[in-house]
Amino acid sequence: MHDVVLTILPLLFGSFLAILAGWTRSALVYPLGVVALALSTGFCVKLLLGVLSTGTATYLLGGWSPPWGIVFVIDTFSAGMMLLISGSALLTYLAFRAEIIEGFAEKTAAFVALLLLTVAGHMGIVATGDLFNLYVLIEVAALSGYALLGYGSGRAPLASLNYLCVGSVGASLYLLGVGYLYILTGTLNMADLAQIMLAAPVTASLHGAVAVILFGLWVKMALFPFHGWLPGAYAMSSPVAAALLAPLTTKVMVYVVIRLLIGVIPGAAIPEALPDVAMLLGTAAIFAGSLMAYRQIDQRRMIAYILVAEVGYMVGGMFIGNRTAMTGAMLHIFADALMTLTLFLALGSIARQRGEMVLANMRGLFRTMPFTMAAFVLGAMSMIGVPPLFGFFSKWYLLSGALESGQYLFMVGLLVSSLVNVVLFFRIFETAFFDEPGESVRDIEHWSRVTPLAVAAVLLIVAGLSSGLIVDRLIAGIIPASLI
Amino acid sequence: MEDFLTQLTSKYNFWAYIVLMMVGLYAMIAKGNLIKKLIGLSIFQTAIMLFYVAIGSKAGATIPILRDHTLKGVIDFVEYINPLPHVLMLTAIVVSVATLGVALALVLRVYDVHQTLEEDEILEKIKNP
Amino acid sequence: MKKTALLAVILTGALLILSMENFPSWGDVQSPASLHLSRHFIEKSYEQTLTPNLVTAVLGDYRGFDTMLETVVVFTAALACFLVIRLPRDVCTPGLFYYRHTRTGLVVRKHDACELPGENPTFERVDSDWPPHDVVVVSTCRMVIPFIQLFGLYVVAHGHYSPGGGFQGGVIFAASYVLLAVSHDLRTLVHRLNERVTHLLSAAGVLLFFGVGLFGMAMGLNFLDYGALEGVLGMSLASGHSLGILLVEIGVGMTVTAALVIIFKLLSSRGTVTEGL
Amino acid sequence: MIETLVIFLCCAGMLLFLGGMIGILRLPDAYTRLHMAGMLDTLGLLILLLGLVLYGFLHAPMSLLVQFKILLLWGFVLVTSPTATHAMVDAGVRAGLTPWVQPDAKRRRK
Repeated sequence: MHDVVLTILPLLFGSFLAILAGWTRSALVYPLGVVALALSTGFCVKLLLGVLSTGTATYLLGGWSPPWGIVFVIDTFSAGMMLLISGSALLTYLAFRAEIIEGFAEKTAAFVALLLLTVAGHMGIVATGDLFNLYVLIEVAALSGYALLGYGSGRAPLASLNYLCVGSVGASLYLLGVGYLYILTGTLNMADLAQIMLAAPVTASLHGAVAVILFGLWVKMALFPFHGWLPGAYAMSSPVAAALLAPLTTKVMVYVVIRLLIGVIPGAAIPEALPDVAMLLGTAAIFAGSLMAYRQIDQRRMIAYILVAEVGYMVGGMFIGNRTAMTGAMLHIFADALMTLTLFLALGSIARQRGEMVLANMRGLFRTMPFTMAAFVLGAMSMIGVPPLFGFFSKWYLLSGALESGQYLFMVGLLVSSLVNVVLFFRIFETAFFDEPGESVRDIEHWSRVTPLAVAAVLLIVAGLSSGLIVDRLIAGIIPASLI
Repeated sequence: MEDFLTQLTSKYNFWAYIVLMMVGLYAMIAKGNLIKKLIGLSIFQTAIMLFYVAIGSKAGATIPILRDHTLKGVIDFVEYINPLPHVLMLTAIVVSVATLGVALALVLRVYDVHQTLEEDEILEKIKNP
Repeated sequence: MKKTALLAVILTGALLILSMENFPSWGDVQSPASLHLSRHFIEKSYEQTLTPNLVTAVLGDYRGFDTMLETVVVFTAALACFLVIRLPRDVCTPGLFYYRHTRTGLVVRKHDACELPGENPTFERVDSDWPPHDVVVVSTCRMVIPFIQLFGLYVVAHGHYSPGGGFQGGVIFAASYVLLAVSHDLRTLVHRLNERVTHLLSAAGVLLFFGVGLFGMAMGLNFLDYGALEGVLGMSLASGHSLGILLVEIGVGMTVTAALVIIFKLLSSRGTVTEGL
Repeated sequence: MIETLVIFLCCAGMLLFLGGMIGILRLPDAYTRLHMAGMLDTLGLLILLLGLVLYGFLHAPMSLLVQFKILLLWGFVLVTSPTATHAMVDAGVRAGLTPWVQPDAKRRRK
């Protein structure tokens, strides 16, 4: 009965306890985080199984029924998202054990607490069925994210401050849009709102409300003209924060937009020009992201620019307006999160051994860190879209969806970005495979780092092979029948 | 023209918030000093709070605290203004204060690293260290 | 840059103005916003929660989860400031340090104090850039601070009947500590409320809120359902809700006080939490 | 009779506030402006609040608590406002701000 909320409560509870423990028994802090994340992941699995067998789960917080109180609504897709978020956070947390314990000295407790809070925030965003609650959760997730990304020397604080300004504007615009909808309908609950909006007259204000909400979320998800904060924030920060947040933040925002599009906002309320603008921005994001990724020297920055292109995939996919493309966009959320996780985990391990992540520092890695590089290759292949891996299937859905609707420019974008990814990653493979490692290089692969990475990489293959199952069980039931 | 005037007089609350919000947005985009950008952000968020609080108003109604004499009888919803936007804005105010606190902390760190708060000077220092 | 900014701002403003065409006019009693949810809140919340202040009732009870997250946001902000700007304790703090001989009033200046003398009875530390010890200010603030704190407690506790609640009361309470730091110096504040205490207090406040929610779950109801407090001390359902709101507001007050003091200490001392302002 | 007194007190309070405001805008340096703000606002508030107390006493004699609270408010402001002014002047002196002197007086001193 309490499964829905029990996925989030261990994280919140763990973060408060981490602070208490940090000032009394600091050795307990790291295990506390492991327990909290593991409990959360366990409950996510239980919730997913429950939702798969009994259908959508609803939880009334405070016991007040929907329009008056706040509810959590979990369907199969969001249960999958919850599992993805908590699972990837757990893997990151386990893989970066050494950094978390040593790297923050007296601040480990604060770091762990913030990490748990940001994961809780992201999971809450997925779970909540209330528009305003969503805003608060976005801020919980973002605020702790700013701190995690801003910790560090050099340009990290500036990049994080930049992210904070852009992110706050995005969230504020979302809040404004919610206010518009509240004026027009008098409610904040998503299901209630969907019903009222179906009957409400379609006016300029309704269009304005939808446009402002989507605009705010686009800013938050780093869609092309608003992507400026993303590469800096992920490339400058500590590897833990980047590996934790890169798979989550943009994907969760994409999830919110998809949820609003298919569950709340009726088609008539979307301004006519908006899908075209979205397609344009999505395609531009793909081209610009790939182009700028090509010019980067720092490898984390390069992958961050690829992320910008990936956001373009998903935004394009959801606004193409047919079932296949929407399925592709939803599947790509999972695929992109897993690929990013694998790549950032591998880069984190490499950065621990080799320092700065430039191409010259990656010589001979295949010889000294074979397992890490194997996982990196799998992640990169999936980014490129090589068949048995997860990334191929979501891209396939996106491509065939675009073909159905005749969005040829978008298709070209997808292919070009795949080609650019080939060039980018093979550049790395070449350096890492053929060049000799330096004399003084002594790389260590510890099992505690390799295991989470291997799990993520194997998941890429497993999920790729079972992507038909994922589409059938998790995604197909969620897309409304009206979308053909 | 007359239509415009009625719009202006009956919905001046929305005009006020839009003007205030645009002032904040302009400060965020055009000002070079990081602190001024943050002031712009605060103005931007305050404008949204103003907008919400204005939704709650009702002509001829009083603050949403029940008076003694209505506690026992029937409560007429016309007598009290709408409490929900106030609740929401209490949350939003707290959030914006928290954001400002974190932003100022980051600004302190930025100043420690770059020894200036002017954006163009920081960019200059990054390019030619 | 400025012209582009101006153009963008004007365009956005124009679009926003165009989109307010169908909004109800100012103070409209029949607008959807004042009918659907808020009508229910105004008419039903007193009998359900026994709280005349509708804002408190909605904030603490109907949207209690929002309020909990809001408290978490404040808690997060304190942690974030701590993580970002707190300097490690063992780092040698560069700069000038002043020590005053307590008997003679002689002030000694020391460069780059790596080893700060501990509790030395003959010398006391003086702030280098803010030595306010002004007798008028100090004695007035000493007189005023208890009243401010009393008022803060009143605002927390009286939130059911008048404007107020945990956030407002917590801010007032924190303001009294800020006044202490302004009128005396930061070390006086740190002496009264050291870092450990403030951090533990901020976590304890959120935990109190959380505990009330978990109590609901333990009694077989949903998370944050204050109906679980029914029967405690022989209370009715509605007064159980009222008590729940009060407990929650106390938790919020603790967290807000502690978090604001933490943020103030860190920002004013630039992360050293020894001297500043 | 008392009504007239109330009106007189309120108007006098407002007038003092007005004077304080003009002073803040027009006087030459920080110290004189603070002087204007501190002096006139404190006195103006005292007179204004006295007027309000009388008014409340006249129209709602049962709510003595409110009148008492208003008087408490006055006491509070009477203590804190000059302290704040004092602290600011103090800070100004410490920051090295020299007070404004009339130009010909300066010349005479030379």
